[in-house]
Amino acid sequence: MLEFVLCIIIVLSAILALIQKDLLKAAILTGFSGGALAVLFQILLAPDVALTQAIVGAAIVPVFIALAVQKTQREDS
Amino acid sequence: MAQTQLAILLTSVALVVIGLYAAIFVDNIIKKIIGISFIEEGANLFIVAIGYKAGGVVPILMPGMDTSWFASNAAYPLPFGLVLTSIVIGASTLAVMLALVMVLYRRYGTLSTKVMLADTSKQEEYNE
Amino acid sequence: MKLYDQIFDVVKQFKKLFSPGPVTNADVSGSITAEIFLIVSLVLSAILLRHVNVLLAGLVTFILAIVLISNIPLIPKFKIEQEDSLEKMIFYAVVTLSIIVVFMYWGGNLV
Amino acid sequence: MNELIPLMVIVPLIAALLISAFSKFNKVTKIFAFVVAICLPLIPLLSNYGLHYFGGYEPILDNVTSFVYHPAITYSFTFLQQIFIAMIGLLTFLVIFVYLTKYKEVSGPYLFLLFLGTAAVTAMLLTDDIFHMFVFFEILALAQVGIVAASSIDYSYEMALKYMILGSIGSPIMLLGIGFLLALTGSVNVTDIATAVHNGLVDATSPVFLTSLGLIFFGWLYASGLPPFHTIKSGIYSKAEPHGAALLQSFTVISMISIVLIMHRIYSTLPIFEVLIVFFSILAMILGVSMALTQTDFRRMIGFLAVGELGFIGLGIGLGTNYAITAGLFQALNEIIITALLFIGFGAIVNATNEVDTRKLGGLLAYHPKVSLMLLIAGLAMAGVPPLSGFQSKLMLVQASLNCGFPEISILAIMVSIATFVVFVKTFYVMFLRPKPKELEVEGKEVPRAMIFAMGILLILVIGLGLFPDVVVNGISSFVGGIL
Repeated sequence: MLEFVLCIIIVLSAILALIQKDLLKAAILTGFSGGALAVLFQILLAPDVALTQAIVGAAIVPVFIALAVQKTQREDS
Repeated sequence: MAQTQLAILLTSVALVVIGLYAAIFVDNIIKKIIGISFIEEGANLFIVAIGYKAGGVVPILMPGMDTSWFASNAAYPLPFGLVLTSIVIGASTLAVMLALVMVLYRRYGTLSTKVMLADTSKQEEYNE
Repeated sequence: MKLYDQIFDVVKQFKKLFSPGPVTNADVSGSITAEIFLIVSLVLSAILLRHVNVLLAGLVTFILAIVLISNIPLIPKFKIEQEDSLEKMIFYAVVTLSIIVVFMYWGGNLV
Repeated sequence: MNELIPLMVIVPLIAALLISAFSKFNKVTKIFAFVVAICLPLIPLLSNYGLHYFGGYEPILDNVTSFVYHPAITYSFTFLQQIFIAMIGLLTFLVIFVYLTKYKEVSGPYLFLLFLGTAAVTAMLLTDDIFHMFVFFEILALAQVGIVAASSIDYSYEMALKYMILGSIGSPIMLLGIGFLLALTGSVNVTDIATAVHNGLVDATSPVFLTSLGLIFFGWLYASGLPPFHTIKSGIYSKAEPHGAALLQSFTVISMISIVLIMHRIYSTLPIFEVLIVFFSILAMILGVSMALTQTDFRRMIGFLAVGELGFIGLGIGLGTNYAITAGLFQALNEIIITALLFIGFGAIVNATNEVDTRKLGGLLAYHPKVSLMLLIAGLAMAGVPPLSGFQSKLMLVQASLNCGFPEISILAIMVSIATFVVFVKTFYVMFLRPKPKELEVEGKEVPRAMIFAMGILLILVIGLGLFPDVVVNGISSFVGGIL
């Protein structure tokens, strides 16, 4: 049951990230998507991939995007 | 449990399609890069789903496990190893793209792809 | 006489292709060569369809030749489609990807 | 000495890492880079042919099905790999030599990128493992972007970002294709996959197998810069430094042939595979050459010509006979040499005049007679004038397509050669022969000796391969006989 919820979270947060006007929110939603993907990997019997994805997808990538947004501009004009 | 695999395959297809949509229709360059990174995630999810075995166990041989039972019940570990590499490559590619965007923002002052990455022969007016 | 006028109009249209900047005779002759080369080679490669069906090849070659010749100058149109703006590049890449995948999935066995 | 096989990848990788770590010691870096660059072409020439299993995991014979399985990442080293790796090593040496003599203060990161790219293409050629190839393909893409972005030409960052965005569409699609193959066969070793396909363990007519071909094919289009990626490929050549562009085009050619050979081993039973390759190759030839005819920036012009010439390689491989594939691979070797020579030569002109627009150039024959003569010979070689090396490979291609029963393709190939000739005659006239425009200032700058030296060595190779093609062709032909 959990995997269906996670699938929906992944797709929904991906779509929401693309329709946000605020780029910082988009970065956070990317982290949501990556984190849910990490949990899904754990359910799919791949704990090593899940650990890497949790670090990269839920922490590093959103931080990179947030840094880029901070150095450029926040709102999507 | 075939439903699980079907749902996951559909999710990975959805991620790829969202990424391709973003590549064409989203104008903001940072959002475009976020969208393109979803293609990579979709491909990763698909490859992990190959190795998944319904009702199986994690492919780590613990002491005290029966080897033949483990061989017939463990998930297939080769795709997991591949995805590890792929995730790291995707993150580094994203980092390089964002770094280039930060440099280009200083020159153009906007994140619009139509301005920033237009035909080079038409960009003379933006060049200081 | 309409086609004749049209062919002579081509040279004038090439002037826009090289703006801003001067137009030299070498550039114009190069563009005319490209024009002729494009038409001839596209028609020639349409003849390759004869390995599928001879009648189809004849029909396609004939129609392609008429369409291409009545639409000269082609090079300015081709050049606009192949400029290096990201939008056009991504658009053509994604269109090619979808055509390849759809064609392979449903029609890969037909050849 | 089979132990040298992994060293071909390891030496440039280690050199790249060491140089980027110790780049503040300028003189030591220079000497170290020079020594490693000399070693690069020598290692493949000294090594013996054979296989290398990483970790020492030998192939396992399955007693039930009597198939051999390869658990390790395998490097296979034959004549083809030897000749191409030696060539890329020589080219890297020449490019690094030109770079080291051009600047007093060398940049460590730039040398890092050059060595990284060399290591990546070497691994792509050697490997027998499709995922290993994908990883180095991504590393190669990053190195290419770095080489473009490091140049001081206007709009190089924009072009690098465009290339990267297109790449991050192309590469995951290729990864998906590899995933499809993995799902069908359970292996990423090309030999295992090919065995499974040819012995009927995989249904070769199933839509999934065909879709995997489509997806990997799209990744190949991106890697080799065939349409729809010909604009970006020619763009990055024109925005890189000339010596960088010489290396970039060789990376493109080698990644193209290494991926297509792997695809050929897996999918050669499908008739659609050859149709796809021939279709896109013809498109590349037509679009590349017709765009090259209308360019006014001569770096962009060579970029489009290089893409057009890639069509010949694809044509040879798409025709599928032994003779045709040999011709295609020989054409690939010739193109690496000739295009590198052209990029370095035109780079010398840019160096001397600071002008890339052909409309503002003229009368350079009096100022740079050596460079113009070498460029003329290179241009004629690319157009296929006897007795130069381009003529031999193009003649083989024309004969091969006639033997296969496609006279149209022969006519098309000859027409493309003639159009290439027109491009060169036009450019040579405009740049070297016509009177010098009054506005052009040629400040009596000498062309660097290192560039003349590099061009001279490449020119000797062009003429040598034109006079004695059998040196290479026989070896390639026996290699092709092995994979068919």
